[in-house]
Amino acid sequence: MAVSASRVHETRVVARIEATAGVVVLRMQAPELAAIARPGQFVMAIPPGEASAAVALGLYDADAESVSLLFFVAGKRTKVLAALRPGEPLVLLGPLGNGFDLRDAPKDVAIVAGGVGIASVLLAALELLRAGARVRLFYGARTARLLVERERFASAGCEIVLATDDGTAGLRGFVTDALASAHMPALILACGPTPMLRATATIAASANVPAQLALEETFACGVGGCWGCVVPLVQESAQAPHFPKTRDGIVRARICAEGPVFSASELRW
Amino acid sequence: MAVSASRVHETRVVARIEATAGVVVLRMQAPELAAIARPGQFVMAIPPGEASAAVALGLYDADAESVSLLFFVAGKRTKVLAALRPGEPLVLLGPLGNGFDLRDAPKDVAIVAGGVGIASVLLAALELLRAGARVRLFYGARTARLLVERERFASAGCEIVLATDDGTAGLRGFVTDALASAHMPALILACGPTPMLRATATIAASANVPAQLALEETFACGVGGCWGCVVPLVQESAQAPHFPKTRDGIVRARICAEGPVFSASELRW
Amino acid sequence: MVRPPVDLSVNVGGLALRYPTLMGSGCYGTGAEFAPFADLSRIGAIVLKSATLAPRLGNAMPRLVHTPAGLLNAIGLQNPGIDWLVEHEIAALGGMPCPIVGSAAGFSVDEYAQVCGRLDASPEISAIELNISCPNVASEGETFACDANLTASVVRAARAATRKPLIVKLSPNVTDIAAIAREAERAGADALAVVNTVRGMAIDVERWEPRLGNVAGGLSGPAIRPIAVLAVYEVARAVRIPIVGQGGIANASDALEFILAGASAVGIGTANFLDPRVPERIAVELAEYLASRNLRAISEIVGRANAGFATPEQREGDAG
Amino acid sequence: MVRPPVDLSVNVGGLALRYPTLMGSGCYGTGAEFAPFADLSRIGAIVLKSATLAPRLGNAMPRLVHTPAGLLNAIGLQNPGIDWLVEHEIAALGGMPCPIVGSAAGFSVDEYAQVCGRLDASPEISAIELNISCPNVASEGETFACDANLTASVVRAARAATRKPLIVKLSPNVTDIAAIAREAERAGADALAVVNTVRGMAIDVERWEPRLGNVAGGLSGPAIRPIAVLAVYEVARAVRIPIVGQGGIANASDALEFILAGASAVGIGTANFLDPRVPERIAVELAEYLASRNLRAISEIVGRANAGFATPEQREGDAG
Ligand SMILES: Cc1cc2nc3c(=O)[nH]c(=O)nc-3n(C[C@H](O)[C@H](O)[C@H](O)COP(=O)(O)OP(=O)(O)OC[C@H]3O[C@@H](n4cnc5c(N)ncnc54)[C@H](O)[C@@H]3O)c2cc1C
Ligand SMILES: Cc1cc2nc3c(=O)[nH]c(=O)nc-3n(C[C@H](O)[C@H](O)[C@H](O)COP(=O)(O)OP(=O)(O)OC[C@H]3O[C@@H](n4cnc5c(N)ncnc54)[C@H](O)[C@@H]3O)c2cc1C
Ligand SMILES: Cc1cc2nc3c(=O)[nH]c(=O)nc-3n(C[C@H](O)[C@H](O)[C@H](O)COP(=O)(O)O)c2cc1C
Ligand SMILES: Cc1cc2nc3c(=O)[nH]c(=O)nc-3n(C[C@H](O)[C@H](O)[C@H](O)COP(=O)(O)O)c2cc1C
Ligand code: FES
Ligand code: FES
Repeated sequence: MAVSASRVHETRVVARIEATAGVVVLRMQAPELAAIARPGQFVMAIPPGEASAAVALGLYDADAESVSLLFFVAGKRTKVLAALRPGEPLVLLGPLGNGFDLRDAPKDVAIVAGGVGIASVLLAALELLRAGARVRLFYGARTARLLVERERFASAGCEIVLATDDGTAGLRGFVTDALASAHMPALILACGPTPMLRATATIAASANVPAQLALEETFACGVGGCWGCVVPLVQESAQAPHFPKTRDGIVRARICAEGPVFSASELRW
Repeated sequence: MAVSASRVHETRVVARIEATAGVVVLRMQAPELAAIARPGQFVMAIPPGEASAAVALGLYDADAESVSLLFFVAGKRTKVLAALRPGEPLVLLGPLGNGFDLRDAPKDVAIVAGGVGIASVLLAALELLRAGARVRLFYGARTARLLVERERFASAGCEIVLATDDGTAGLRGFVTDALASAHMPALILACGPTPMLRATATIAASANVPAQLALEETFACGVGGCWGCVVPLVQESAQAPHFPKTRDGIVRARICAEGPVFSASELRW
Repeated sequence: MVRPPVDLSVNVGGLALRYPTLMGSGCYGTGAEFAPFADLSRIGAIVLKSATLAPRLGNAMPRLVHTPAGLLNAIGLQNPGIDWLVEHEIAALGGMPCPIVGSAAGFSVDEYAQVCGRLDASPEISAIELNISCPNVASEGETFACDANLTASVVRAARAATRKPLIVKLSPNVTDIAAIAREAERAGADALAVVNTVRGMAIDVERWEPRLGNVAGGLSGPAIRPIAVLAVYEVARAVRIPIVGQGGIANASDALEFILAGASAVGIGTANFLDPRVPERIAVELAEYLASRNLRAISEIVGRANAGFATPEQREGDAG
Repeated sequence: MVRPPVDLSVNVGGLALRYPTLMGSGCYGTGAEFAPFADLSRIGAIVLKSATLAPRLGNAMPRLVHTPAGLLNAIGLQNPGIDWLVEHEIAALGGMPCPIVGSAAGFSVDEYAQVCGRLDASPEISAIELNISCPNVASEGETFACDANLTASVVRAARAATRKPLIVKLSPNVTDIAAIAREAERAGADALAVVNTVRGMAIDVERWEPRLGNVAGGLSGPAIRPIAVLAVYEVARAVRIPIVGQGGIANASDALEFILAGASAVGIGTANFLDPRVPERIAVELAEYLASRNLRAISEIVGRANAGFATPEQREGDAG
C-alpha cells in the first residue's frame, strides 16, 4: 500500500482571466500535475479559508509547466476560488477520474459541450487535433455571452457549431439539435448537463456511433470514498468490475472513481 | 415611531492600509456617517458574502468625507473585511453606542489603550487636543510590532507611553503599571481587554480620578435587540434608568446599547 | 396589461399579516431597536423577547459565541418581568407599523398561564407565542417542548388564558417533533413555530472551560437550516394548523425552502444580526419569485414540495 | 535537554491507536482511496463504510447537498454486503499502516449480530463499530439509537457476537442522548462514537422538490460541531467507557473541544472532503499544543473542560 501523498499539488496561481462576468480561468504553476493529466480528468481544488468541501473542476488546459481551470461562479466555494489572484497558493488533488479514452480514436470526432462542460473537453480536442483528426465542437449555452473561450478552440483548429437558448448566437435551441442534423462523426465525446448528455446518447445510439459522456454530479470526496456520486450502469458493465452482482441487474458506480467518463452504452438512464 | 432606515450607510472603500501584518485600516467614503460620529462610538460592519453576523468595530478616524476602521484579523469575519479593496462596497450600520462623554472635559487626560482598543480612542484624543487638553496615550500590546498607528497619535499631539508584554517596546509589562506610576490626570479614558480595564478602574478609584471605560464583548445584534452583551452595573446607575429594580441590587445593562462606554464607578466588577 | 400585485399576506392561526415574515423572539428587541435600520412597515410582525412572570437577570456572561455559519446563545431569558414589560414597554408600542406578538415563557404551567393572561389583556398585542422550547434555562435540556404530556398541559393552560391567536414554539431537540406537534394542536394551539434553537456548546481550548457562561446554549443561523426545514416538513405532515418556519433563514431562497416544506410564514432571527435589511429584501424577492411564475399569492405554494417520505420499498433499487 | 516526545496514543475500549484520530465511517472508503492524498501511517484508524448482511444499492440520487458549513448526505448504506466485503475488500487491507475498524449496520438485531460475527472472524479487523444511528435508511427518523430498549438489545446481541472492541455509534437525533449512552454501556459497549449525522433536508426551490433522492439526510461538517460537542459533554458525564467524539472537526482546535469535553479520541469525516491532509495536520498540532503546555500525553486532558452544568440556583443572579 503506497503511503506517499503523491497526488497533492501545492500550486501557485500564475494568471487569472475573467472569460466573461462570472467565468474565471485560473492558470497554476503545476509541472508534475501537468505532466500526468489526461483529457477528461478532473481535480479537487481546495478553496482557501473555511469551506466544508473541495470543488471538483475539470482540467481545462495544460502545458509543460502549468494547468488551467475554467469555472463558473456558482456558489460559495467557486466564489472563493474566483477571488484568487496571481501569486496566491492553491492546493489541487489529482489528476482524478478515468478521462476520455482516446486510444485508437477515429479521425472524425464530434465534441458536445454545454455550459460548464466546456471546461472538460479542450484537452481532448487538442489531443485529437494533434493526432490529425477533424474535430467539430458543438457548443451550447443559455446566451451568447456565456459561450466562452471560443477563440481558444477555433485557433487550435476546431470547427465550431454554436447554439443558445435565446438565439443570441448560433442556432436557437439545444446544441444536440445541431448535432442531430449534422453529418455523423465516428466518435462523440460530450460533457454538460444531464438532459444534454441523454439527448447525445440517444443520437449516438440511433446513428450507431460510440459516445463517451463525462458526467457531473455534486461530489463530496471526489476520490471514491463516500459513494455520494453514483450512476446506474448495466450489470455487465466493464467499467465497474469490482461490484457484486445485484438482484435487479443494476450496478451503481461512482462517477468520481469509475468515471467521470462513461461509455453511453454502459449507462442505464 | 420612525421607520426610515436612516442609519444604514452604503459606503465604498477608498483606501486600505495594512498597519502591520494582520492589522488593517480601511477608509470609506461616508459623509453622512462622518458628520454624526462621536468619539467612542462604533459601527456594525456587514462582511460581504455569507457570514452569519456583522462585526462590531470602533469608529477609528473620521474627516468630513470619510470614516476609517482599524481592525485585527481575528477570525472569519474580519478576514473577509480584510480582503476588501478600494472601490468595493461595504455597508455600515451606525453610529452606535453612547461614546465617551467629553463635555466639560478637563485639560489633562490620560487615554489607556490595549490591543484593538487603540481603534476606539483616536477620535477622543483628537477632540481633546482640539479643545487644548494635554493628552497622554498609555498604549500596550503583546509586542512592538502590534503597537500600530503610533505616528498618527504622535503627530496629532499626544504624548505616548508604551508597554509590551515582551519588552520589545517601552515598559516590559502591563500598560496600567505605566499609568499607575505616572502623574495622575484629571480624567481617564480606556479601551482594551477586561483585565486592563479592571486595573485602570482600580487605579482611578484609588486616585479618585473619574474614568470612562469602553467595554468589549462578543456582540450579536449590536443594537440592543438580543441581550447578549450585558454587564452588571450598580443598581443606582444613571446609565440604565429603564430597568426594573432587582432583588439583589444588580442591573444588567447592554454594552452595545447603554454603553459601550461606562463610568468606572457604575460598573460592578 | 397591468399584472395584479402579488399577495404576500398570510393568516397565521388568526393573526393576519401583510408580509409572511415574523422577526424571531429574542432577536429583535421590541422592534424599536431596529427602527433606524429597517422599515418596520415592510415586515410581517415582531415577536417580542420572551417574558416571564418575575424579572430575570438571565445567565452569566459570555452569552454569545459565533460558530461556523451559526451563533450560539445563552441569554437565559433576561427580561424585566411581565408586569414591567406590559406597563413600560408594550404600552409604548402602540404606534408600531406592524403587529406585535407577545412571547410567554415560564417555569410552571401556572406561570405560563399568568403571563399569557397579562399579554391577553394588552391591546397592543395581536397574538401570543408560547415559548416552551428555550434551551437556556433548564439544566440539562429539559424543557416543556421535550415532553408530550408537559406540552399538552402547558398549551391547555395557555389556551384557557387567552383568546388571541396562540402560536406554540417547538424545540428541535427531540426524538420525534411531529408527536409533540400533534399534542400542541390537540391542546388548542392555533399555529406552531418550528423551530427554536438547537442545543449546542463550545469550549475554550486555551482556558479549558465552556465558552458560554451557561455551559450549553442554543444554536441558530444558517448552520441549522437543514435541520429546521426537515422539522417543518415533518410537522406539516402531522398537523393541520399553520406553521411559522424558522431556523437559519437569510434570504428568499431559504424562506422558500420552509414555505415549500409546509410553513405558512417564516421567522427571521439571526439574519437580522448580519443585516437588518434581510426581512424586507426577502419580501421583495418573494414577490418577484411569485410574479415570475405567474403565481398570485404566497399562500398558493405552501407545502408544495412536501410529498412525504419514501418507504424503503418505494426507494429505487434500495436492496441489491 | 531533550524533551520527551509527546504521547498521542490512546486506547479506545481495547483498540490501541498511535494517533487519536479515526477516519469516520462512510467518509474514507476502505482507506485505499485516500492513500494518494494522505499518509495513512499518521492516522489513528480507518473506520470502514458500514456494511449490511445483504448487498445494498443505496438511495436514489442525488445523495449529497452542500449546505452552509455543512454537508447533507443520504447514501443509504450502499455496500456490497458483508460477505463480499470480507472476501474481496477487507482481505486486501492486510498491509494497511493503521488499524481497520469494521462498521456493522442492519435492519434487525439478528442482522447486526451476523454482520458482527463476520467482522469478528476477519483478522484484518481490529475493532467493530456498531452503526445504530444511520439516519438514511429508515423512513421517518426511527433508528435503533433513538430508543433505549432497541439500543440495549442490539448492543447485547453484537456483544455476544464479538470479542473485539465494540464501539457503539450514537445518534444526536434524540431528546436525551445520555440515557441512550447509559443503555449502550450497560449492554456491553467498550466505547461510544458520539455522534452520527444530524437529520436534515434541503429543498430545491426551482423544482419544488427535496434535493436529496431520499428526501431527508444526515447533516455533517462544521455546522454541527456545537451540537456534537455538547453531546460528548453530556455522554461523558453519563458513562465511564471511552468516547470517540465526532461531528464537524476540521482542525486541532476543534478536536481539542471534543477531547476537553470528554472524548478520548476524535472521528474525522467530512473534513477529509475539504482536505485529506487534515487528520495528519491535527495530529501534528495536537502534539505542539501539548508540548507548549508541558503536557506529556493527550490522555491527560480528556474531559478537562467538563465540570458539569450549573443548577439554576448556582447561576449568577439568575433570578432578579
Ligand atoms: C467531475 C466534475 C467536474 C467539474 N468541472 C467543472 C468545471 O471545470 N468548471 C465548473 O465551473 N464547474 C465544474 N463542475 C461543477 C462544480 O464542481 C460545481 O458547480 C460546484 O458545486 C461549485 O461549488 P460552489 O460551492 O461554488 O457552488 P454550490 O454551492 O455547490 O452550488 C452549485 C450549484 O448548486 C445549485 N444549488 C445551490 N443551492 C441550491 C438550492 N438551494 N436549490 C437548488 N440548487 C441549488 C445551483 O445550481 C448552483 O449553481 C464539475 C463537477 C464535477 C462533478
Ligand atoms: C464595541 C466594540 C468595538 C470593537 N471595535 C473593534 C475594532 O475597532 N477593531 C477590532 O479589531 N476589533 C474590534 N472589536 C472586536 C471585534 O468585533 C471582534 O474581534 C470580532 O469578533 C471579530 O470577528 P471575527 O469573525 O473576525 O472573529 P471571531 O471568529 O468572532 O473571533 C474573535 C476572537 O474570538 C476568539 N475565539 C474564536 N474562536 C475561539 C475558540 N474556539 N475558543 C476560544 N476563543 C475563540 C479569539 O480570541 C478570536 O480572536 C470590537 C468589539 C466591540 C464589542
Ligand atoms: C440571541 C437570541 C435570543 C433568542 N431568544 C429567544 C427568546 O427569548 N424566545 C424564543 O422563543 N426564542 C428565542 N430565540 C430563538 C429565535 O427566535 C429563533 O427561533 C432561532 O434563533 C432560530 O431562528 P434563526 O436561525 O433565524 O435565528 C433566540 C435566538 C437568539 C439567537
Ligand atoms: C457521505 C457520508 C457518509 C457516511 N456514512 C456513514 C456510514 O456508513 N456509517 C456511519 O456510521 N456513519 C456514516 N457517516 C457519518 C460519519 O461517520 C460521521 O459520524 C459524521 O459525518 C459526523 O462527523 P463529520 O462532521 O466529521 O463528518 C457518513 C457521513 C458522511 C458525510
Ligand atoms: S464523490 Fe465521494 S465517491 Fe464520488
Ligand atoms: S449585542 Fe445584542 S443587545 Fe448587545
